Amino acid sequence: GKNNDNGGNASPSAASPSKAAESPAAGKMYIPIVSKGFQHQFWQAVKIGAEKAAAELNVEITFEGPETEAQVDKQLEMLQVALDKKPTAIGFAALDSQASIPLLKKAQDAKIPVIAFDSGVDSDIPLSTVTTNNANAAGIAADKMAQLIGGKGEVAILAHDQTSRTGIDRRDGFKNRIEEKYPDIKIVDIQYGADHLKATDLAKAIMQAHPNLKGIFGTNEGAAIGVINAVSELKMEGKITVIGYDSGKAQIDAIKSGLMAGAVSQNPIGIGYETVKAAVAAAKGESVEPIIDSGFVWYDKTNIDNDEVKAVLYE
Amino acid sequence: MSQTVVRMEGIDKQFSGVQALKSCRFELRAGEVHALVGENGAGKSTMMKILTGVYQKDQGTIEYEGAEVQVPDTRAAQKLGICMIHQEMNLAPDLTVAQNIFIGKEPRKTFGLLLDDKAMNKQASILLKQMNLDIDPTTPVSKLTVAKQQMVEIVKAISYDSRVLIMDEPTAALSETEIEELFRMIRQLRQKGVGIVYISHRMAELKVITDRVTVMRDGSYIDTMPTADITVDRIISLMVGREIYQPAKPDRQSAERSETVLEVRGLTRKNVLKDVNFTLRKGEILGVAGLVGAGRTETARAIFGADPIDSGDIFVHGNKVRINGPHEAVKHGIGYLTEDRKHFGCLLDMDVKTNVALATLGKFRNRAGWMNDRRMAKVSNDVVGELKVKTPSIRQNVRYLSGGNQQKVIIGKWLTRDCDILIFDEPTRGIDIGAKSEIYKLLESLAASGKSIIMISSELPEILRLSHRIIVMCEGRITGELPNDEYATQQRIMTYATDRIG
Amino acid sequence: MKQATVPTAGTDAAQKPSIAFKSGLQQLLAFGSLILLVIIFSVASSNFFHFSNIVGILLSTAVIGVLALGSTFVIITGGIDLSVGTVMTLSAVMTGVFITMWGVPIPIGIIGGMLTGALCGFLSGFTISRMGIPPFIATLAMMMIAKGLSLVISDSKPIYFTEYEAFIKISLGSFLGDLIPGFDIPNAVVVFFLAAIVGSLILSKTIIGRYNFAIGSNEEATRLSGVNVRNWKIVIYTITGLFTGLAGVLMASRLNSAQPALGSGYELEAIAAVVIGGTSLSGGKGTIVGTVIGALIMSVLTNGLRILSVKPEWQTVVVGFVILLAVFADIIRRRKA
Amino acid sequence: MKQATVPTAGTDAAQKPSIAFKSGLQQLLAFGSLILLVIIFSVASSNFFHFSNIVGILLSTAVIGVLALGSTFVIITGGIDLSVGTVMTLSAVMTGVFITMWGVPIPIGIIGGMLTGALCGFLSGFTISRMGIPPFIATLAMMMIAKGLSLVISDSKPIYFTEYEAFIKISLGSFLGDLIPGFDIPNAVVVFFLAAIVGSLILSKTIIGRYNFAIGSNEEATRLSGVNVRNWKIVIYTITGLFTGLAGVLMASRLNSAQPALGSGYELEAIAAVVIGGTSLSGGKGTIVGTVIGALIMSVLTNGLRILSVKPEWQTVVVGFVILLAVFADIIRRRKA
Ligand SMILES: Nc1ncnc2c1ncn2[C@@H]1O[C@H](COP(=O)(O)OP(=O)(O)OP(=O)(O)O)[C@@H](O)[C@H]1O
Ligand SMILES: Nc1ncnc2c1ncn2[C@@H]1O[C@H](COP(=O)(O)OP(=O)(O)OP(=O)(O)O)[C@@H](O)[C@H]1O
Ligand SMILES: [Mg+2]
Ligand SMILES: [Mg+2]
Repeated sequence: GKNNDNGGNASPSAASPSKAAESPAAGKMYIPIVSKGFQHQFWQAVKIGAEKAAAELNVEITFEGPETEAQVDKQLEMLQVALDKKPTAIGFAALDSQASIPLLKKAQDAKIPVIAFDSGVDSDIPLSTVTTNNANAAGIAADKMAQLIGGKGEVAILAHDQTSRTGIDRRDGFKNRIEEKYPDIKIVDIQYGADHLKATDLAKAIMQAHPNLKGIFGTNEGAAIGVINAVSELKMEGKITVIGYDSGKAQIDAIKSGLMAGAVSQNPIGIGYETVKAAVAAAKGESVEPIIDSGFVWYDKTNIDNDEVKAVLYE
Repeated sequence: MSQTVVRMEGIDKQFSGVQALKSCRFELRAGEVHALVGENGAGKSTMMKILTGVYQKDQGTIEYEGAEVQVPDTRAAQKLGICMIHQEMNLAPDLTVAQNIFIGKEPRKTFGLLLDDKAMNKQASILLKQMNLDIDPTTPVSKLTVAKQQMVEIVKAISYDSRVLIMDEPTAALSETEIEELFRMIRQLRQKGVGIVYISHRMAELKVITDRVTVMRDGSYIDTMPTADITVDRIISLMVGREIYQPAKPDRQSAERSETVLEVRGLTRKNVLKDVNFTLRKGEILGVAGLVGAGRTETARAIFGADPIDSGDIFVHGNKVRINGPHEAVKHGIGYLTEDRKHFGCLLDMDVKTNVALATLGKFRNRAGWMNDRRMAKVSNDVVGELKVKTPSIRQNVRYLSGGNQQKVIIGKWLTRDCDILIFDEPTRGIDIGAKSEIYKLLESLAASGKSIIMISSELPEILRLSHRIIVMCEGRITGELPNDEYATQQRIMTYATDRIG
Repeated sequence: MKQATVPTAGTDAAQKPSIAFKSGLQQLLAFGSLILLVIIFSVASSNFFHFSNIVGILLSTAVIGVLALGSTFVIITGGIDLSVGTVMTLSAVMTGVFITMWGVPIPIGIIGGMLTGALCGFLSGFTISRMGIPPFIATLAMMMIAKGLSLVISDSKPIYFTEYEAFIKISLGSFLGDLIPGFDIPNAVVVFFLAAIVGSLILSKTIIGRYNFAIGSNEEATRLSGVNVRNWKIVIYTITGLFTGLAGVLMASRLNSAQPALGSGYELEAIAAVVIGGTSLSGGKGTIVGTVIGALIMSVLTNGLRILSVKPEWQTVVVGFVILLAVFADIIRRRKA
Repeated sequence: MKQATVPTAGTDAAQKPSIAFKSGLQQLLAFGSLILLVIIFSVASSNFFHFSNIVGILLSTAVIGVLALGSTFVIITGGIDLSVGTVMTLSAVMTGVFITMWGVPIPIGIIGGMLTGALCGFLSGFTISRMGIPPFIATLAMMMIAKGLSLVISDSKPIYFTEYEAFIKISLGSFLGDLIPGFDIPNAVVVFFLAAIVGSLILSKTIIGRYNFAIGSNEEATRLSGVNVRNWKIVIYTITGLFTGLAGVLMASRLNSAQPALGSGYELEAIAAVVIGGTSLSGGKGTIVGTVIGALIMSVLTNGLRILSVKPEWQTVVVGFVILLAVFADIIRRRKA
């Protein structure tokens, strides 16, 4: 409802940032956040965090991202538009670490501070990068998997995307950790499921193809839910160890009910919050940390109700 | 005198700038066959489409059985008992005969929820029997010959129990025997008191089947009179408002000794052509007669490479040629004017210039490969002048030309290509008497200038009038060949045309 | 003598049995491809031909299959519906809104979801037949509108049905399994086959189906026969929408949630299934059985390739080739016929 | 008397000037919509009508615009090409392979990328005209095959051109800016307009264009006029492929990388641009100018909505409505004509 008004009578709100740029003291700061997506839960949670910081710091933000994480070009167009709105600062989660560099140079020339989030850019233009190490987090998932299946057996990865940074990092983080540390565990299949429905059918096929499968790692909410659905549809509860990534109501429920052993979650709300906070600081000319680690948690039945875990999870 | 069922008065109709009808009128009595005649574009179809609710009149009144009525759509017309068999084929080819006949009034069962196909097929076969047609009602229409499709349309129209039946050129696709059958049906209906509007360009039919004639010209009503009281020549002059060229029989000797330009040997195509052999000489018009479905079009298409053949040889100027498609046929100097002008003949939405140049576009390129529009315009202007095509300019879309002029444009296309051998498939189908005679003139002058012509026609008078030599086909075979001398009569041709095996 | 007046009667009569045979053959061809695929995969992997995997294939066919059933109708009219993917999602979202937010009883919520689909279909049909917008464009616009609205209405969040156990049963329960122990065919599969039967009845036994073929075969002739083509087209698009809505309900129930960002691209899969099943994109020809088989071919293929652990990028390539082959085989058959 | 024998001559003559006028009006209508959008957005936001934003709009039109140019050709034949999105990607990937892996000189790599697109177009054209597969299906299959192959060839990783500065210049350099200081129009935009001019010349001045319209207007009549329609269709699909390949090169250069997963769904945007530009999906009618305007309308709209910070989900809805409106306006105009 509120944001809607934002779009509806946009002329005043669009006018204010430009004024803000001219005389920061006069109006609110305007910080567009160009994300990797907006439809998925993870990005919605980032948005919540960003909005929270915006409210606290009394700045105005907009949040947008392309439909899929493949649309590098659309994201660049969004970044371009964001720059043309003469913002005070920009938050940017690059889909591709290099493609955006020419535009970021433009931002630099225009003296618009850029804060990178989620994953970095191959450039020193962003004053700060708010991120978690996806590969490390996936490594933790691998350790947990190994522990839960007793250090040997077949496992599979159901990744959410074949080409996006997050998809690759999580897949490879898991895979490399298994290959390095657990010689008796074999990754028998890696498949990619784009949405919840496709992921469900995919996970079922993986389980059919590998009757001895002991565990599956789903690399985002959609993939993890797909695995959970598959396990319950095939009535394999307890026979397959499911490890997920991200949070969301369905995963939290599944962990509570025991369907899922546990999951790694980044702190998307924290990412959004820290990004806006750093952007405001940078705009005010304060110094910001070059890397802000927003952290991640491993959560399972045992710790899901802990406050520090709860703070990271989103429904 | 029987009572008047339909009276249309002061009908005006305008199509985006074209005044198709100008305070036109028409009257139909119960139990009469009323001919509606006029040149192409005179407004006959439009007038009847207004009566059946396809178009809405701009002005005027329609009275039905004495009371003024509005006809907002075809359904309303059907309810009144007015039904029309349209000029263009109006069946759904993927549906069966019965489904087509009963479209819009399907028998239902189970509280009207489900279709009762059994009842439908039964009723359909009764209707077909009544009309003496041996067609299985469950056959898909696409499997029927054109003639039978036409019959099915008639049965469909009759099935509405109409008081008024409009037939827009029902015989255009029929040949003599089918026409006889159609006339039998018409007489049967007339007996029952149905009023029939009969639109046709075939003047000879009027005397045979119609009771009165209404003549239209240029969107206006000219006159109505009893057929018995008037000569065909008078009708024609009312229609066109001028004299018509009546061609004499050709000079048959001229082509006798000239060289053979095309020879066809053993042309065979599964189910449609069986061992077709004939020759064509320089400067000759070879008439091809036969009933509808005899395989004449198939022969032409096979020679032209439009359809693949199973076996047989074609010799052009004595050389054996292999023709794998129309693009190869034209290389050997063969041109083909299709029987279906609108669908296969011209690009309706493109202008005269493009249509004339279509077969020869490659010639209109300059060295850089650019199209030379000026030369194209010049050539098509020449064609328009030479063939007397009535068009405001060569930029006019062919859609807006009358049928005869469309046909001339297509002829112009092949003349531009400079083909030695021209195959004309029903060159005068749906063309008014004035345009017809001009096309006859054209064919004769083409032959005189050394072109060789195969002319397929279902109108025997036309064949007899123009051909030097006649071949007759039946069921995919050539059943007879005769020189067009005093012994060549309609009777003899019909004997060959019905010369079936067994 | 009769022979003389009806010249080709002989050939027509002779053709008839062969037509019936051919139409059998058509089903046989697609069905044959399906069997062939099943055999190939069964030989290639011992894990393929298992009850649970077959059930899995059937279940994965259900949603896309119901979409394809709906698409069959518009495709037979010679039209197309590009919006089925996102309208399915919108229907799922609306089902979620009805049941979880408005708290209506589940059956009414389901009907509401289906009617959402029907409404979208109605609107597409309206723009097509009343405003004269070509189906491709009208449904492309509807696709975008439905996509956006799904996100707007759900506030870009999934709507969960966790508290509505009964709703989940619609897809994943098995009343057949309750009747016959061990025969655990999920309800979604049963619903799919029931929908196919209903669709088949509509197409072959009702006036809607008759006009559907008539319009696809020759729209102008149908109109001139006094059929209100414009209205019937709206009806037909509405039916497609109704099936699409059903697919949305099935999907929501299967995922236990309405996922607002899902559905783009499903329309092409549905159309592919319809065409593989022998329905012609130019209209006038098609069967529901064909579509069912087409949808099964698609999901057997996807499942089989996954069971064989073919790399996903190669899976796409193989599916592309199979679509080409299937349609080409159909064309060859027709050319011969 | 002449009046009587040449009934429609007078009226036709009267029509003629109005026809010419109308054809002007057609361009005017689409162009008018474009201007209207620009005015609306300029009024609504002070950030819209700035040089850098206008350049941004032009730049974002370039890739999709070139795709749309290519699509115009097949659409005028009455066909469709659903593969342009993924073939564009495949061309980008192949450009990357040629330049960065095989180390061929940049210009040759670019030609290689364009020829990749042309080859895909050729294959689509071949399956359509030789195997008789409907364009929708043939190009759907090509879409999947190209999508899979892009991933296979690139090993699912972007291919970077970082070491090839000159390559990036193709899109983002500005030789106009070098000539006229301050006039920094990126080369991609110039390439787009050049491509439009070339396309327009092909369509209006060469025999390919003539056959293109003739086939779209009445394929069978064209064939029966002795035109080798099958071969010309292959040529036309190949041209579409060539433009698609060019779009791929532009995309790669703009992103400084070949992104192998990009491109799905772009075909629909391209088709929408073509149709908004007044080209008819049923073939025989269309202009390149229209397509350019259509593509600009699409990107002005997207950009404007973003400038106004309209929520992305509402953006989709609005674009859907605008497509409907634009096509409807065109239909109304034609009906009046
Ligand atoms: N739908 C239409 N739109 C525009 N003009 C039309 C339309 N239908 C008919 N006309 C025009 O109206 C006039 C009368 O056409 P109509 O079809 O009634 O002629 P007709 O007498 O039936 O000719 P024919 O003998 O060739 O069938 C012609 O000039 C024709 O071009
Ligand atoms: N589509 C078809 N399917 C099956 N048989 C066909 C088909 N078209 C034509 N035929 C058959 O081919 C034979 C020859 O038809 P063709 O059209 O060549 O006849 P024609 O003598 O040219 O008649 P017309 O006067 O209609 O041109 C007929 O027996 C007809 O039944
Ligand atoms: Mg007429
Ligand atoms: Mg014929």
